[in-house]
Amino acid sequence: MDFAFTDEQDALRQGVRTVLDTECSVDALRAFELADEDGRAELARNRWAVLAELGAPALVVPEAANGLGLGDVDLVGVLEEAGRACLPEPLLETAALAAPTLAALLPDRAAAAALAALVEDDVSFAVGGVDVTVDGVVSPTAVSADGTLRTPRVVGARDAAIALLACRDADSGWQLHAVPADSCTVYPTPALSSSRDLSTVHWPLDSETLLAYGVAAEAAVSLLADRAAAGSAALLVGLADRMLAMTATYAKERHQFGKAIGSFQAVKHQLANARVALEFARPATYRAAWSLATAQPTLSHDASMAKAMASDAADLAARVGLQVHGAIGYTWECDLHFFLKRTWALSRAWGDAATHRRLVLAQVRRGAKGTRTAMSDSRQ
Amino acid sequence: MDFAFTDEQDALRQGVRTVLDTECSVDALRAFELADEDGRAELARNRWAVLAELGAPALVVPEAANGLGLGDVDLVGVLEEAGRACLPEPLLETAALAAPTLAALLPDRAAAAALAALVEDDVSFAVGGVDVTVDGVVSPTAVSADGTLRTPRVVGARDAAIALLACRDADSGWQLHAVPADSCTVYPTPALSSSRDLSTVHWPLDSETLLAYGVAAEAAVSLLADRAAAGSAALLVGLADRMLAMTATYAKERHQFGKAIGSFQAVKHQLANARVALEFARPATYRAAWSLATAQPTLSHDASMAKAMASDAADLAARVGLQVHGAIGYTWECDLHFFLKRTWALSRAWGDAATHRRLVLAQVRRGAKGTRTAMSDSRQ
Amino acid sequence: MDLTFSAEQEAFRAEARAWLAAHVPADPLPSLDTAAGFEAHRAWERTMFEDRWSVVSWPTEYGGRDLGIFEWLVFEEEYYRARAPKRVSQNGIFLLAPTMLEYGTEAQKARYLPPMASGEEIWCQGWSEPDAGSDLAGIRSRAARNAGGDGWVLNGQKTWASRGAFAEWCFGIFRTDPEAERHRGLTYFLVAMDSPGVTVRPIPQIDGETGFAEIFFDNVEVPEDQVLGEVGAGWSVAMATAGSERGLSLRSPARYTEAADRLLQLFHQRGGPAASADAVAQAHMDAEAYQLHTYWTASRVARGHAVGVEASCNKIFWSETDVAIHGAALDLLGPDAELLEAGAPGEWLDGYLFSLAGPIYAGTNEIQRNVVAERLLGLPRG
Amino acid sequence: MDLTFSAEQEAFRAEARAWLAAHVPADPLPSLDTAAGFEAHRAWERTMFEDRWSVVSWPTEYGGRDLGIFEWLVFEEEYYRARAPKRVSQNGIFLLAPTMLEYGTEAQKARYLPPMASGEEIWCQGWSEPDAGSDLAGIRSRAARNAGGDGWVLNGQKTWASRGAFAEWCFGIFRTDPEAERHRGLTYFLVAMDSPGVTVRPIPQIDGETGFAEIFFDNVEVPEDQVLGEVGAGWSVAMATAGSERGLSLRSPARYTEAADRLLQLFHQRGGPAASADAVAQAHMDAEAYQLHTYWTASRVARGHAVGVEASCNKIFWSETDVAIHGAALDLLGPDAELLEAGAPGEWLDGYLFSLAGPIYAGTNEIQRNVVAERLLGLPRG
Repeated sequence: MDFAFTDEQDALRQGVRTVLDTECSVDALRAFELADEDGRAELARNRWAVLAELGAPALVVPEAANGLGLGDVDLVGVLEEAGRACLPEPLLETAALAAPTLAALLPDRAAAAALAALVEDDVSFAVGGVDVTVDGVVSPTAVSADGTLRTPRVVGARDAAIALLACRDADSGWQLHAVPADSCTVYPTPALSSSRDLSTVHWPLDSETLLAYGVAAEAAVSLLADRAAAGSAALLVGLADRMLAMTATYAKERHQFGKAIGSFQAVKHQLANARVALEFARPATYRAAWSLATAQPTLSHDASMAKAMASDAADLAARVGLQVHGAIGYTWECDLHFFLKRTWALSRAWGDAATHRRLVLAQVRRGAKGTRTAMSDSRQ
Repeated sequence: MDFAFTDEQDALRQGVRTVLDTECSVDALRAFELADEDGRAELARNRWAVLAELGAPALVVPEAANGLGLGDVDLVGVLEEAGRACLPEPLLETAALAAPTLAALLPDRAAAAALAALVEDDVSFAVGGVDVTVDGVVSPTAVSADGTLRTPRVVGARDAAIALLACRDADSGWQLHAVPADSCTVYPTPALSSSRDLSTVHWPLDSETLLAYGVAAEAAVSLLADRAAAGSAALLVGLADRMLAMTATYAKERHQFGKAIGSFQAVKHQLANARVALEFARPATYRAAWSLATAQPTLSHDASMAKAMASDAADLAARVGLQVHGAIGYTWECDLHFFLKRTWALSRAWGDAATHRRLVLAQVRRGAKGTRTAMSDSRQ
Repeated sequence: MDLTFSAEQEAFRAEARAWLAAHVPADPLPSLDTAAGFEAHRAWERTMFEDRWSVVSWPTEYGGRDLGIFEWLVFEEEYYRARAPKRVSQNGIFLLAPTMLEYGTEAQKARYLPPMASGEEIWCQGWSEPDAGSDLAGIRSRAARNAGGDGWVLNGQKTWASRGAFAEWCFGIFRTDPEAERHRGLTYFLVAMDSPGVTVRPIPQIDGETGFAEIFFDNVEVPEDQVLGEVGAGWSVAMATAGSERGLSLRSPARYTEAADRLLQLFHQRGGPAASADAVAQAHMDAEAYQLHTYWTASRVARGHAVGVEASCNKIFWSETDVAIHGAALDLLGPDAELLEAGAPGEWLDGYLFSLAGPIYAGTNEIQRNVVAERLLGLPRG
Repeated sequence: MDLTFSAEQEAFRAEARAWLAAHVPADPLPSLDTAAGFEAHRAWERTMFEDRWSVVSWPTEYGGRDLGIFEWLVFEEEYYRARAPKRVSQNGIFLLAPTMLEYGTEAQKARYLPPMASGEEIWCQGWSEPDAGSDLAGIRSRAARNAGGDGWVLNGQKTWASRGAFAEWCFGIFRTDPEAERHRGLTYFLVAMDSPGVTVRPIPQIDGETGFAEIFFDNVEVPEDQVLGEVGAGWSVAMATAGSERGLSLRSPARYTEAADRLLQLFHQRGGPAASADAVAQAHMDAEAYQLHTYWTASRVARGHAVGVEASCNKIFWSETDVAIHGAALDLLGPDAELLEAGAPGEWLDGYLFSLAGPIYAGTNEIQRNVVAERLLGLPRG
């Protein structure tokens, strides 16, 4: 039993933080939101190049596939820092979802080609077509009359070179595809957070892009959903940490009734409650990363628990953050809103806290805290 | 639209409060809890006699049956005061459940006889055999091999002259009986609150005691459940009010860190939240009384809403009350515990807040906010 | 006790419902935080005014119908039920007008109320300042006698003025006695926004729109007859407005019952995890409890009693109910909640953002809890 | 990072599980707040001590096994899993012993620790006073040099002493310098409860039992070697104990994971409204999160770091988790919740009453939230 990060892991996290402090400062977020379409794409491209130079996207790609060969416990701190910085680029999607999903499908040719693009061409990936519900994993991908697939809420599609997309129909079950961007038609979706790039993607069903189907695809998609829950929990922990830090700083500076508002118990106790929630969401999130890294049989349970606790902790930090900032926090000029919006979106993406609570309970009722694949029959 | 009590109603409530301030002081509650069985019975008898002299038990009995001919809107203030005083005797059961249930069954002979005992002999009634669940009203009464019925958690059976008891079996449906005490065997149940007298009652099924069966009994029992929800809401509002008053007083007197603890925001805001919950539970409770008095089609909805809000308000007042009192509140010497225990018991009796929230939703979904009778088919 | 409306009140309800059905724009107006949307909303106010629906509770001489509080509540229920446009004139008609009816001169009422009722003149409020948010008594904007002695010169800065970007008039309090402390020496002024020396800086909100503004006053001349109430009595005059803001008139219960009804529909359409059922039921109950509480208070008022300090509970309750209703809707929408599409998702998201301001403005809920604890429970100050 | 226990640790777990299976009384012992129950619990301590299970983390010379913090956590997990009796000696072994091991003389450790480990001498704490509850620095009980100069004379009153009615010894702080203010001039004393001048008044609890006591000190003579740590350093010595109370050693996570498991069983047996499913799931997660957090902190400690101020979060979290677990159980029991029957309902009701004390003792959660805000978030005091 040694529930701690290594010095190397701490150093990696610190390195990412240092880079993001510059590359993804609040000024950079503001410029990103105000930029036109071309400017936005260029800013995204430049920041992604810096992340790629750090090795972040290929962190968990095996060395045999020219990746860094690290694991999910190394990655979790990096994701937490990405959350903390409100990084708009699809690091979760590329490094924590696409990379390990593709690596697990090697030596499949399509997977190998996509992974090579990730590692060698430093491209980012979009991910979509998988939703988490209390009844298990479902696909929102729709098939239209002409055979085109339509997947809503795909993250990162505008800038991605390849989209990892899933679909499911009742007859043939799940399919997982790696679709080149030039085969996709991308319709950006107006959404809450400028640092979460959502689109509806139209794409052709093509055997050339098929990575897996049937049982293999279902397993891959289920594991991807667990990865997404665990990874988004890490982002949310980072977001909560940042919002609490910003709010504590503001509470020390803002004076009313002749003293810093942070000296009022009403403010202190709200912040303390949010701090306590974060304190206990964190080990749950790190445990989920370890369960991923070591393929624990409790993985689905652990990932759901992490997402439930991190979503609640981040939602509380957002709520308290806005309340303590008062009207200032309600303005675009205040930095807070970038983090609020990202939190409100992410706490509900990949299954919200209530959904994951039910999934945790279903796992516990099954006794073994088994894998999520079998969850669709545990409706209650 | 005139959502207010009349001067007469206010005066009635004030009169009851004045009497209970003496007859049901905390010292009286303490003596009642410490008394032996005979002493307890005598204290109960004496206090009931005072209540009977006020006319409280027969308040809603029609004048034609020698009652006071008042209504549920008159009664609700009296019940609130009974809650405020933590009155141990079964005023809810006698005045708000047995009396109107019997009156509605007139001129039935058994009902008339029982009602006469209530009005003229000033006896108290026990009530049992009806539970409220999310699936509607059920009976916990069990039938044993020898034909004896066993009803758990009957309130007020030790001192009652007559027990109003319900049972149900799948074949013949509901039955409602007025069973003389001398036909019952009463096994007192150790329970949380000394001011709530619970027993398991064994009683014989006897056509002489039958008040109603089948559809008529089901309607009577359903209405009784609504009356119980509305009436216990009034008791809980009174309990919440009293606990808040006691706690505010304590918070003004108790000093720590050089000032009254009530001047700390942490204490203020907990109490304020409980006060707000009470403020909004109150009109909901009074509306339920009016809906009873005027037989509104929304009665079941309104009674469930009152019980849900009053249970939550009283539970919050209890929680805050104990937290603000600190260790003192955890002692038997402090007055608070009488009210805490009564609250914890009553907030779950006759359906807890979660149950009634579901019943409210079921009523709303049915569109008409219809009566509870038909609720057993609205399971969801 | 009688919780039914009279035949006359029901007839009034039917009349209001019919008028609204005939007149409410089929498509939602553009956002009132844009210039075009502002004018569209102003035109709607004019439409209502022409048929005497804009201020039903006001005296007839100023454009109202001289109706009682229950009729006002009935009108509001119908207004929200019809999903009619937001009231661009709400700061004026709900906050300033009650104060003006109580403290204003006859000349002021005659001058200001009719164009307020018709939407010809829209008012914003100049309450908060950068360093006086929750602590309103810390106001530093000041008014001094002008050279001629027949008016005042205003200097300073106000902020969080809703509609401030487009309004014709502003009401607010300024310090007229710089020696006096905190709540003393303040005076309530009415200021034309086109007065020389007034500068407006719109503040982009969290959603990018510009509902708020900062207003800078640089030697702004204001004549004597634009003082509302006594010189130096601005705090008590302002508190009367704040009282109505927190009390009965700003947040009519219909707003919450209507939103809770829509939440129920969303739940029926979408289903949702069982956990949501509790949130939906609680939202329904809280909205209805707020409605009942308003009827309760209005019945007191109708009998000639004051609203009472219980009104300080209202602000906490409606603002938290609003957040809960919209939060529950977003939970039902799940992964669609972040979409800013027209129709259901975007509307709930807008509503959620708006609701989050509720626990902050009109006195933060922290301040309100102090008030409840001190005034309703008698706990010591400080 | 490795979240598995080593083979040695698993072997130790198996050994503990086997011993407990063989020795834990089949029927629950009578309440330890009665004289008979107290002695039955003392006998259980003796049974554990004889096989070296009562204080596994202590040095072997005092009756322990010199095991590390993870082994202690494993033992606790097995202890709660076995539903073994409450620890009547917990104030001594979990609160006093860590302090004594750090601040005690060799003679003190040799004198007091073995009989503490065996249950021969049970300790209660003399912390709070009637006017010093949350504000411990307000302590007024005092100790003065005795006439001979070889000891101390204690006067004053302590309250809320758990087990105080039956304990042999008491530890607590007394004011030795009456001129010093608040946290200064306090000294940590060990007092035999049979000393002349000690009077105990049991305090009936909310449930009628007498777990608490008031202790009156009337010129109680205490020899010099019953001072723990330096004279005048009582506050820092006491805070070390309070630190362990709030930190790792008093509330082992096993207590909550065991209760959450029982709650899950109750939910499976009884079913329950859907609303309960969320409460049950949250209880499970919170108990497990507390366990994980403890492993996290213990890993720091095992690497030689201090526990850290994060421990102030623990008290808030475990106490609220405990209330939530037991409250959820009562909700599942519904109308049966008020029954004081043997078995499930009564047990959960007892547990609920006990849990409600959690947010109060060992520093109220209000005080803890101040600590979290000030020490973890850097907010200003006062």
